[in-house]
Amino acid sequence: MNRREIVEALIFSGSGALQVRDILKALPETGEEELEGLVDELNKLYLETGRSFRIERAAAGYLFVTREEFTPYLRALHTPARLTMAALEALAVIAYKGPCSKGTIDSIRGVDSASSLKSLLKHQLIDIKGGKPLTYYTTAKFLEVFGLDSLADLPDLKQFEEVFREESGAGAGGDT
Amino acid sequence: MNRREIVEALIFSGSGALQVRDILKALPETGEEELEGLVDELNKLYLETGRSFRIERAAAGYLFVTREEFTPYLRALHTPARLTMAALEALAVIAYKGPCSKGTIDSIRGVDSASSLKSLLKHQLIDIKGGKPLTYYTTAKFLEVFGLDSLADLPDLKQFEEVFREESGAGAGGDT
Amino acid sequence: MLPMVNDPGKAPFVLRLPAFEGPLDLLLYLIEKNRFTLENLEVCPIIEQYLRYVEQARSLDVSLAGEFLEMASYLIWLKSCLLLPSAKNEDGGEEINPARELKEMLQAYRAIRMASQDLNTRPMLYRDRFPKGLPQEERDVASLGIGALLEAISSIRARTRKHVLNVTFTRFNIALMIEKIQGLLKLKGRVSLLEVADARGRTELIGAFLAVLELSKRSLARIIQSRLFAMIYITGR
Repeated sequence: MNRREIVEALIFSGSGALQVRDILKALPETGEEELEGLVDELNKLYLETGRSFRIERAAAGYLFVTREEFTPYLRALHTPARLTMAALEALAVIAYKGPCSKGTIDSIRGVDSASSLKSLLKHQLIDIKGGKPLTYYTTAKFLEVFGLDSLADLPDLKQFEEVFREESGAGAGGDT
Repeated sequence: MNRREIVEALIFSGSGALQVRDILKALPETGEEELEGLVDELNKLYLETGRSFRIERAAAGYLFVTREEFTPYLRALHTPARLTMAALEALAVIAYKGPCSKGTIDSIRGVDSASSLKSLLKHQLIDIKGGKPLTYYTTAKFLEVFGLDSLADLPDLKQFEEVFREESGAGAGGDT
Repeated sequence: MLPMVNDPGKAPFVLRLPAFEGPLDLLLYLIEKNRFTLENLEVCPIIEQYLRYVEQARSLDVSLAGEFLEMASYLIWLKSCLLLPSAKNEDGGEEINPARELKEMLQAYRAIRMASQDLNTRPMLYRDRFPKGLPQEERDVASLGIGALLEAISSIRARTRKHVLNVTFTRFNIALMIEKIQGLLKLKGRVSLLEVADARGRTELIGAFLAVLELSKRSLARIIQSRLFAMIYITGR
């Protein structure tokens, strides 16, 4: 198998920019300069065969991007809203606690939730209620996204123990 | 710009399998069969130019995946998913029986499935529906991971029972 | 390369017991080993063997999941049904037939087991090949379900089990720890750092250590350590 194509597969399957050192780790006996040459070859090949993407160098690594000419068509595709795990945590706290302040959310999560709240607001999964302090609550869109009729449809936390109970309590089951 | 390359760019920029209907929405005046033809052309081109990936149909859409030959090299980069046989059994129950409770899964398997369910949830192969009891169902990601277009693509469970009966029939003669 | 395949092979049974997915798996293994099929199944010898194996496993101190024992008691009940004349229906009627219930259970399980083996033979993403990577590790809102919320809660719990203690002991509750040490000193005159922390964990130990430093700074206690890495003792002044 060609080394050039292995480099392609590595960058292709990586999430985010794949670090040069990670590529070199997966491909011993390849130097950084050689790697650069292989990426150049790939990009030349993509250009020649009219591919809609190329490999770009960014943040000490490589990643695939689509060529600018195609951007108008990609806009037609609704870009899906994305949430980080941190935002999901904040959302879970608000859904289960009901309207609550940033202070409450922060203390339950043990970390600052400012950017998570911002992202949840942007995606209209939560909204703000005035007052001192401000409180956050889940919206109708939240219910829609999670397929719930009302917050009462959320499984109660006791039910959820059937799967997420503490590891130490999982003694009886013979199933790992 | 070539329509084929627009299709490529669309699928390329999607996260997970891009639904056929989303592609067609972004490319009016294209029919489903035509789309299939364009994807075939792209795959042929990838094969001819030695690309390390191809487009695959799954979960009522299309997604890019790496070719199997490259997997050994990619394992260095990704920790491969490991599902235990127990988790696969629980997954099979949920896929075949449709949304079902932990009680149903446990009684069919004859063992507690808590840790299997936890691992399947973590891999996003199943999700939970609220209610009493909670029920579990397979996700679109399940279809993606196993390369199924829909649950209807699974072999008939009866077929497995039949195999058993046939064996039984054959066995009965020799044994008495 | 398939870590999940469970093939009941030739190795001695005792060693393989933990490899069975559950009692139904073990029963199917015994049935195959005896060259029975579900159609011509003779229940009694299988019950005998099952009970013998469970007994062996217990005598060898192999830890056995509760389900194996539950099945054992069910099989004992089943056997007694079969031995009782009343359970037999002369004209082949089908009303009470515990043996058939067992067969159906095994048949349903075996079909699922075959289905899971079928899943396992399919080329799987993240195992046999990989999807195109995403720009970031984030979840698509459209793909979210309740499972994601519950997982988020579980992740908060896993993390805060440590963090809460950290916050309580090192930042806010040093004052409490100081009080506790002073109480212990009054009671005993001399305590070890481990006693102060109740030997509960690193975070408590750090909290206790900070409290002791604070006491020493305020000239309320003396710290004694005989040599490097030796146990630290605290005495009153």
